[in-house]
Amino acid sequence: MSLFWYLSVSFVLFFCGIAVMIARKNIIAILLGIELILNAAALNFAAYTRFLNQNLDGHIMSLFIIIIAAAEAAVGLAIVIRFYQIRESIHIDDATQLQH
Amino acid sequence: MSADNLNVYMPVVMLMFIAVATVVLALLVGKLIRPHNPFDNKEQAYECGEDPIGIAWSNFNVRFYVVSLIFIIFDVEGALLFPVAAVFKSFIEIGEGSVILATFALFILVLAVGIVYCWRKGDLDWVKGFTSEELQNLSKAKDAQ
Amino acid sequence: MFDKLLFFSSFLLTISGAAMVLGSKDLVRACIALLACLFGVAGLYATLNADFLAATQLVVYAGGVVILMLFAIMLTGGSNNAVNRFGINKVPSMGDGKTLAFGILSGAVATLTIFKITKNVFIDYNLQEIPGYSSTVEQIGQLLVTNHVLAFEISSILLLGALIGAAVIARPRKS
Amino acid sequence: MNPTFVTYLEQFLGYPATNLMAAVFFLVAVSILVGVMATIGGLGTYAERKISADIQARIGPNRVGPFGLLQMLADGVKMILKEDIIPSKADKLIFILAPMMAMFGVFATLAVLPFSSGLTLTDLNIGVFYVLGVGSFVGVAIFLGGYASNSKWSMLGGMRGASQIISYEIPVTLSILVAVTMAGGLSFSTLVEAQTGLPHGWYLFHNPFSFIAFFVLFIGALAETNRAPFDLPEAESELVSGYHTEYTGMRFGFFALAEYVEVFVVCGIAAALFLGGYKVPFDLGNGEVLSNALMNIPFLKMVVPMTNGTPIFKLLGSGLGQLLQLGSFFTKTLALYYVVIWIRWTLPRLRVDTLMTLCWKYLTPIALFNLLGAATWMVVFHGKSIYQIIFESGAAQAVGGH
Repeated sequence: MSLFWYLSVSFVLFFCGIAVMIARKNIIAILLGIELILNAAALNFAAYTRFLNQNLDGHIMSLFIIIIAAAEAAVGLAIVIRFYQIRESIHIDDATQLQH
Repeated sequence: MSADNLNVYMPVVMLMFIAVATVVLALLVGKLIRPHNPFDNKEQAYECGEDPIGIAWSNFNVRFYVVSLIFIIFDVEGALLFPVAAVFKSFIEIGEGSVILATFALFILVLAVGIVYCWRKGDLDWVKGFTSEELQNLSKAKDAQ
Repeated sequence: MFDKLLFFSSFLLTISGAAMVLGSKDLVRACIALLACLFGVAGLYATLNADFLAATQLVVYAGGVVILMLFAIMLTGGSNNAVNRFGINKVPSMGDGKTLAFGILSGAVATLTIFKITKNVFIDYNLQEIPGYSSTVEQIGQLLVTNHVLAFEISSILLLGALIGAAVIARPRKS
Repeated sequence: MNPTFVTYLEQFLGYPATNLMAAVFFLVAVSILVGVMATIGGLGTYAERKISADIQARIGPNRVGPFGLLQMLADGVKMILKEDIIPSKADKLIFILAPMMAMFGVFATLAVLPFSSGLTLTDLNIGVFYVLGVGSFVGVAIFLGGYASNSKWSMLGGMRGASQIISYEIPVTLSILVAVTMAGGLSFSTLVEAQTGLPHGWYLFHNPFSFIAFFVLFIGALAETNRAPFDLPEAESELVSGYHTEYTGMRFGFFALAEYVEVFVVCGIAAALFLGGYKVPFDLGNGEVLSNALMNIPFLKMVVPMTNGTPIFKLLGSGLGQLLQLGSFFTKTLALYYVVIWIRWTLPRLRVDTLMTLCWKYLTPIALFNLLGAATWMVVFHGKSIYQIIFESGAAQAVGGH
């Protein structure tokens, strides 16, 4: 398997992520899209490590991307839940005010 | 060659496949011999004999979320600690034990601060205890009745 | 032979999972599609000899993020279309044809832009497969406590910040 | 390259197996293993009923087959013959998917379980971590099973089950980290080979911290497999039957089978990490000791011509060694399995708030500081166990005194 295949998977993931982020009106669905984009980036790092250089710095990068994705999901969903407690909605168009 | 290396995943893939195939096969074989006689009352969700009211997909306690939130942070911590723990012994053998212990301990202690914070703020309590004021108010309300 | 099988099954799982996240009408099903997609990515990591990353992917996503998302979906009203007191759909539609078309268009533009930038990488480089390494766990562990020790320690502070911040935001309040 | 079941066979073949041969070997081994595991799962239900009967001074199943041993087959046939009901309001796709996912998560963990030094299907570098990763599918499956039924009981059971499983994963992970810190590797062969056959070299008795870690791991494993006293997701007195209230027939059967196999798997992991796993006392499992002993028996020497007889002895000794290792592993695992069932019929069920208190206020802090303590012990005593410190350094002093 050549690098091309891995990069093509990564492109598809990135494309789906961007499309989900823009097409959805539901905040949780948008967070799903962000997870896809972060995965595309992490996969790219691992693929470049395999094909371009032997040292594992790329894997460390992917590891930290996964960690940041988890932290992002935790804080993002906490904000969604708080927003739901205030407005009883998770429609992105309802999030128009910075304070309530 | 990488192809040889990947052979170690062969049983993993086979087990995953067989586990799913067993379920599908058993259900397909069962379909040939088991009775099939559905009617409305049978297909209702069980609610102690009453007709179900509303749907079950409704709001739940935020406690579930807070618990899973603390979980995911510690899960990620575990994922980061595993490779460090795996090299712990070899670092001791080359005489760098105190260095890696300091790294290890700092990482754990920083996260221990997190759990202490959540403990103090009551996020670890499943049922928030009542304060003495609230208890008094409750008993007053009871007396008024 | 087996490496190709592993690669293409993971490839199909990833691509179809991502497409289902994009196309699904139901939020919980989109979440399961995300799980399938991330599992496929873990398989791809395995074909890249990144065994530790594959397992981390499973531990963090399958065990953590997806459960967190499912909990968040249940806490924000499930996946029914009940209307709240403001007359707004509690769980809004997953987007209609218009937003979907716009999303796909802008996604294509963004992806192609990046494709254009990174094109040189796999045209100019003389790519050959580097022989696989035996174990990445020890090497990653060694890197984490030597070259990347600052990142390792700071990530604990990041996690602490995320824990405290999210706990403060999501904490149930007495009204 | 990691040792697998096929590399073990290659030693006897004398030449490396091709990919196709490896696939065939693996397929046979995997099929046998799945069959054995399904039987163990079935026998688990039988053992549960027999032991509970014993504890409550009853007889238990005794009608089908000798001692009621075929009861599990009768149960299986009954489950296949039962009508399969899917509630009309359920989410049908997820309803069908949930038991599959539970089976998937549990059976995939079998790939790295170290039955013996040769019969480990594949000894991945990431062994324990892989088990944690794949095992977390069970939590998702339980949540989805509860969600898809669209019944209030199921939903509550599913939410409780998922939050309980993920909560107790933290103490379990931290306790596994104690063993990893002491052995210096994640693969099961590293973890098991670092211990000895006799109890003084087990990680259970390595230092005080690992002693505590084993019990934290065991309690956490009970909760992760939803066994009593932590069987809140299926608490019949308050939640009807929990997340599988709406499941009938074989679909329920798969949830139950997955649970029993998972209990076996976590007992096996606890045995491998802290009780010496497949190690046999006096290094008998190695095979060389046994084959040397066999070669010295004069009777056999006469029967088998010595010229081409040596490989046979080697094969015989190795095979016997593997059998001893299997026996050692299964003895320890089944002993833990018995304790799990014993606990179920002894202790009352916890309340949901006490459950969370136990996990977050007791087990997690204990496990965290346990891990720190074990790491400090490793650095201060250079990885020596209590036994080594007391006896071997004492012996060295005695020698030095003379």
